[in-house]
Amino acid sequence: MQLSGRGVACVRGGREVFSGLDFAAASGEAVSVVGRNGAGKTSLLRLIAGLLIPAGGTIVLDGGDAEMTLPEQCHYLGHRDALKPALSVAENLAFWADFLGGERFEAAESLATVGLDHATHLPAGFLSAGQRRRLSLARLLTVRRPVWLLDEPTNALDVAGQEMFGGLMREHLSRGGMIIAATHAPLGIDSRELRIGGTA
Amino acid sequence: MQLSGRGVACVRGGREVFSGLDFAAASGEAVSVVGRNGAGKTSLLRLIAGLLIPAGGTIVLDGGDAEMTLPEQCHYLGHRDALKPALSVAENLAFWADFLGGERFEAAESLATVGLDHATHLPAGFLSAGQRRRLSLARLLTVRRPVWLLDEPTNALDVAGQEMFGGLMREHLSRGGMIIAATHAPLGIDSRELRIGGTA
Amino acid sequence: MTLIDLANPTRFLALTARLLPWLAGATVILLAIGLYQAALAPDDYQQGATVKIMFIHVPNAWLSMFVWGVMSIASLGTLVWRHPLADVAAKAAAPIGASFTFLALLTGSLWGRPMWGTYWEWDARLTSVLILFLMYLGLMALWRAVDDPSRAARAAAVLTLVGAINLPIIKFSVDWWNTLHQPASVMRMGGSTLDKSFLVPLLLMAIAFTLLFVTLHLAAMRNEILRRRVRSLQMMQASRVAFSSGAREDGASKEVGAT
Amino acid sequence: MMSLGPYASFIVTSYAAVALVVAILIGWIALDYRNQTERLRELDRSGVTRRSGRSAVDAS
Amino acid sequence: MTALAALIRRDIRIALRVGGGALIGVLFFLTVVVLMPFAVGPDLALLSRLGPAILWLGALLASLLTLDRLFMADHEDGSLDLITMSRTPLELACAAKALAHWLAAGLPLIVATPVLGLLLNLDMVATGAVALTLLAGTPALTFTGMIGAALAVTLHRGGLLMAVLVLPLSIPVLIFGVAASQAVIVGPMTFGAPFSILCALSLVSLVVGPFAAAASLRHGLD
Amino acid sequence: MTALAALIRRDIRIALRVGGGALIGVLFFLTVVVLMPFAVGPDLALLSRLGPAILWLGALLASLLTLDRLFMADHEDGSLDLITMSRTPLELACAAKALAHWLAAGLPLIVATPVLGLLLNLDMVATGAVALTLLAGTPALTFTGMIGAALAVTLHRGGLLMAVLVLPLSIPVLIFGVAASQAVIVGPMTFGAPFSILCALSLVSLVVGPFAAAASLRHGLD
Ligand code: HEM
Ligand SMILES: Nc1ncnc2c1ncn2[C@@H]1O[C@H](COP(=O)(O)OP(=O)(O)OP(=O)(O)O)[C@@H](O)[C@H]1O
Ligand SMILES: Nc1ncnc2c1ncn2[C@@H]1O[C@H](COP(=O)(O)OP(=O)(O)OP(=O)(O)O)[C@@H](O)[C@H]1O
Ligand SMILES: [Mg+2]
Ligand SMILES: [Mg+2]
Repeated sequence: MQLSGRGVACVRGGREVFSGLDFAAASGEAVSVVGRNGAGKTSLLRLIAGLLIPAGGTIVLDGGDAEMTLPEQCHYLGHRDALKPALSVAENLAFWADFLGGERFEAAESLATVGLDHATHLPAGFLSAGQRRRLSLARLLTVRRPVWLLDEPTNALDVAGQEMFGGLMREHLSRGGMIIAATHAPLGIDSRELRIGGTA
Repeated sequence: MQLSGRGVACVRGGREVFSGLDFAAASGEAVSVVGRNGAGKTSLLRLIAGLLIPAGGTIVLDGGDAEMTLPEQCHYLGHRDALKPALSVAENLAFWADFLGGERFEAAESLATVGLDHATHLPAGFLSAGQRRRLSLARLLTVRRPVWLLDEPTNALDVAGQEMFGGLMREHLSRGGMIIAATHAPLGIDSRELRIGGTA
Repeated sequence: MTLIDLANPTRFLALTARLLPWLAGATVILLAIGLYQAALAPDDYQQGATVKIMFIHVPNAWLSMFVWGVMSIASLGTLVWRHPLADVAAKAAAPIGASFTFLALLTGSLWGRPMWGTYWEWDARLTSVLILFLMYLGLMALWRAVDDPSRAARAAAVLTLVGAINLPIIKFSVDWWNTLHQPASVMRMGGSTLDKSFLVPLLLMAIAFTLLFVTLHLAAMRNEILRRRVRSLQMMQASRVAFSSGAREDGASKEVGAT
Repeated sequence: MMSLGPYASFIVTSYAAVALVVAILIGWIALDYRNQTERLRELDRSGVTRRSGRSAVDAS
Repeated sequence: MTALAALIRRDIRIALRVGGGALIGVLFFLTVVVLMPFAVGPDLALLSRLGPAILWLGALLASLLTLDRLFMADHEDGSLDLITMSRTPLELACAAKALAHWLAAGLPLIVATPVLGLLLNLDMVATGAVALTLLAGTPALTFTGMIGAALAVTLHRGGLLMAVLVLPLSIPVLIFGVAASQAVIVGPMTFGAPFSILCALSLVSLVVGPFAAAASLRHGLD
Repeated sequence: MTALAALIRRDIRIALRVGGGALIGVLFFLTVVVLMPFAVGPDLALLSRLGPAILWLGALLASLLTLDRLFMADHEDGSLDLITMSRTPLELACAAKALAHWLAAGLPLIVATPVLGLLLNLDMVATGAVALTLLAGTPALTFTGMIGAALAVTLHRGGLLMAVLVLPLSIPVLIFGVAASQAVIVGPMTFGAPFSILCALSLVSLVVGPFAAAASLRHGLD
């Protein structure tokens, strides 16, 4: 499985963010997207996720499930965590598991993995910043997708949480998954660096 | 000037988060609040800012402006950045400067300091995560307040931004200011550690 | 001359600059002939001299629908073919179409007073035209409210296409519901029932107003293209100021405007 | 002079209204054109050029 | 299918929790119905004549008041991103959301109509007719309103602009809904003609709404 | 003072940009006025009798449609935290926000009344009377509605619940507003009595509204 972009260009709000960007990632490989604030890291992840339309170039996934589009094979973990404060932790997770469909894992187990098993029945609105992030991570575990697109995933995680997350990423890669992560902090795993917009 | 809390207790959503917490910070001193996810770091900052009411104990600022309450002498920089996407960067900053009042600095200069002078007339909705964070920092510079309450302030900042921010904090301390920051990452300045809820 | 050639705004400006005087001339001449013929037309045995209102009411009413039709096609151009001039065309047409609709409503109610004894009646034809007018206004409001033209264009296109459902309702409302308004007599299956002495000036006026629309539309499109050029140049100027202050080391904000 | 019958005022009003609205449309479009070209010329004077390198006012 | 069912279940659950449950919906209509006599004046004959209009306005209001957040809330918390990316076609997801909205906001009104009819001095037959027209017509209000909700997200605009764009589309629904109910109450028209048009409008909006909303969301990606 | 002025300026600016300008407000009322005859039936005499009620309902609608986001938006983006912490008393800040809301959503209606009056077949005097009552009464709608908006934030609830809380409070305003306008149009009551009650209601709400809203926001801190 190989994800590759050729000459990708991005325009937002009528202004060109970057252009002529080439990148590639293979199964079991992590790419960390780096660059200064406003360079276009988030934009690149959203382009891959199909949430922005490229102003030029192409992004293709070779060797994935031929029946599915690229976005359908991606998990996108952005700044906004897609949680409903009125629903409980378990309900939030169960909804995404049902809605996203496909191969899936025990929700209760994923909650235990990310250390939220004591909060299963709390409303998501009661969670602290780091706990919300952990709940988002549980979504990645419950529904299997080969490509993970992570936007500053370690934000708000405590030290133990970052270690736990490092373990999850390594496991995902070892199963043949692929990770594209935009970060300013070290990711905690071996990764290839993709720099956008010159040195910071 | 001395900020001190005695036996502070916090209850959220009917559950006790922490209790019997003592802390103190003096002029020119930075305290970094640490603890695992959900320990109550954000809650403590909100207690100091008067945005939560303590379930027990007292928090007082000695030697500040006697005419003003503690929250009125604080800057609070939380996860939510108090920016209106429909207004331009300059309008957002100008509003907070006018509304918060008191001693203040050239808005344009603060924008230049945080590296946003090229984006003055962009709507705030166009900014990237790090750019929004920088705009929030500009608010701290434009309006002078002795106490800074910062919740994971380096989130989303790039490496250059973190350095810039370290400089700003050092300058604030050297002018006799005080910083209470909740963080998981090192703050980049000398600081006293206040641990909540046991070791992570 | 193909649609592809027109895709280049600069070429479009050049072409229309040459075309516009001729169009304007033709409009004026036809309008003059039409008005003259209308003045010569005899009084109707039922409606008396008020039938003269027909010569402006009907062309305006037709155009109010025609313009929305043009906008709908332009909207398809925006959404499906992403033709660069499509949203310019749609945006420029809206105020003109709204004016025609307003005039159809106004002349209609001025005609209604002597004919039906009332300026306004909530019947299907009148109501559906009023809805058309409100939708024109809504579209114009949408264009004004959103400063990013491409974003506004796509939203407006969706709304225009949805609103196009109103067109057949206007057209056939007189057949589907028995209303005060008269049924179609010119554009109907099986030929016109109108007398020639009315038909000729009416058709002349209709053609004249259509030409008027084409002229105004092309001119308004030119303005719109220029407005976008101004906008993108101003944004370029803004970012150039930023470069000179040394905030950015690379050209991270190249402008990508309409032209 | 043709006779317009008892409803002359209605007929005249409708023709006048059409003339007025069309005049306003034409006036607005002409004014808009003047404004835009003026702003383009100003931008040109301040040295902003289009990417194609042509002059900003190069409308044709 | 499970995906759509999950979406509908979630949206209803949130609507009931955040909106305060179906009871609030009924309470809202009750307030509107109680309000009208004050606005119009306490004339019972006039009131029963206006009865269907008042109930229909209540329905329109309820959908306007809640619809503009239909997609906005999902957009703001990032759910919409995941919904767009998912295997479920966006059109179906939009339809599911609208259906959930109708179940949570439209259905309670219809259930409450008999009670409200009493307050408005409507007899049994008239109440039944109004309830039937509401059942046939409120889906059209929701499904056309959805277009406005999608535009609100695309344009980053809300409030009155949305109402201005949506209201013209809902006028026909209102006309025929009220006309059909009036036909039963005062005659002389038949109930059938406007009612079948109402049903036709609902059917058209069931198709056009999701497509237009999905198109608008897709083209407004950002 | 500069603080309050800044708050008012900001809120108006956002309302105009996001809502699409004051013109949208007028367009909204136009649509509501156009809508009513459909609901009520095309009877000109009835319409002109209902005219004031329709205009008042339009005003109520516009405030309901926009009010529930009054504090919610500031709460969601964290602005409300900073406003609460600031030196400006929360009561004054609330009043300033309500004033800005009234300027952006209430005033356009009053300005547009003459045009709308024409459509509703109202004569000059009646139109003037309605405009006057709206001028005196719409502040009361905004300032009582504000209490509901504050409760919506405190309770983390929105939508219909808000409307249910606010509507009963606005009923008296509506009654006396319509009564005063009707007095001018059909008699036999005098204009003065209901009008002065309307003014009194507005004055009371100008005081009670900000205090109640601020109290609710303070107790809802979280
Ligand atoms: C505000 C009121 C009115 C509106 C909105 C209105 C609207 C329209 C529209 C949209 C059409 C074009 C329909 C089509 O192409 O099939 C039309 C045509 C026409 N209208 Fe009106 N109308 C109004 C009042 C009147 C009145 C009062 C009269 C005369 C008694 C009248 C006479 C006609 C005639 C003769 C046609 C041409 C029909 C044909 O030959 O197809 N209209 N009107
Ligand atoms: N709005 C709320 N209502 C009820 N309980 C809450 C609320 N916000 C947080 N809590 C609870 O209070 C506790 C402390 O939360 P807080 O946000 O202070 O943690 P934190 O130390 O900042 O964590 P993090 O490192 O994840 O930011 C958590 O257990 C959380 O579940
Ligand atoms: N919604 C938007 N509309 C218009 N322009 C935008 C929008 N979002 C971002 N931009 C612009 O696009 C550029 C890239 O933004 P992006 O969010 O991709 O940056 P980033 O690399 O993720 O930055 P950060 O490190 O701050 O997260 C920025 O210059 C920003 O101003
Ligand atoms: Mg980013
Ligand atoms: Mg926290």
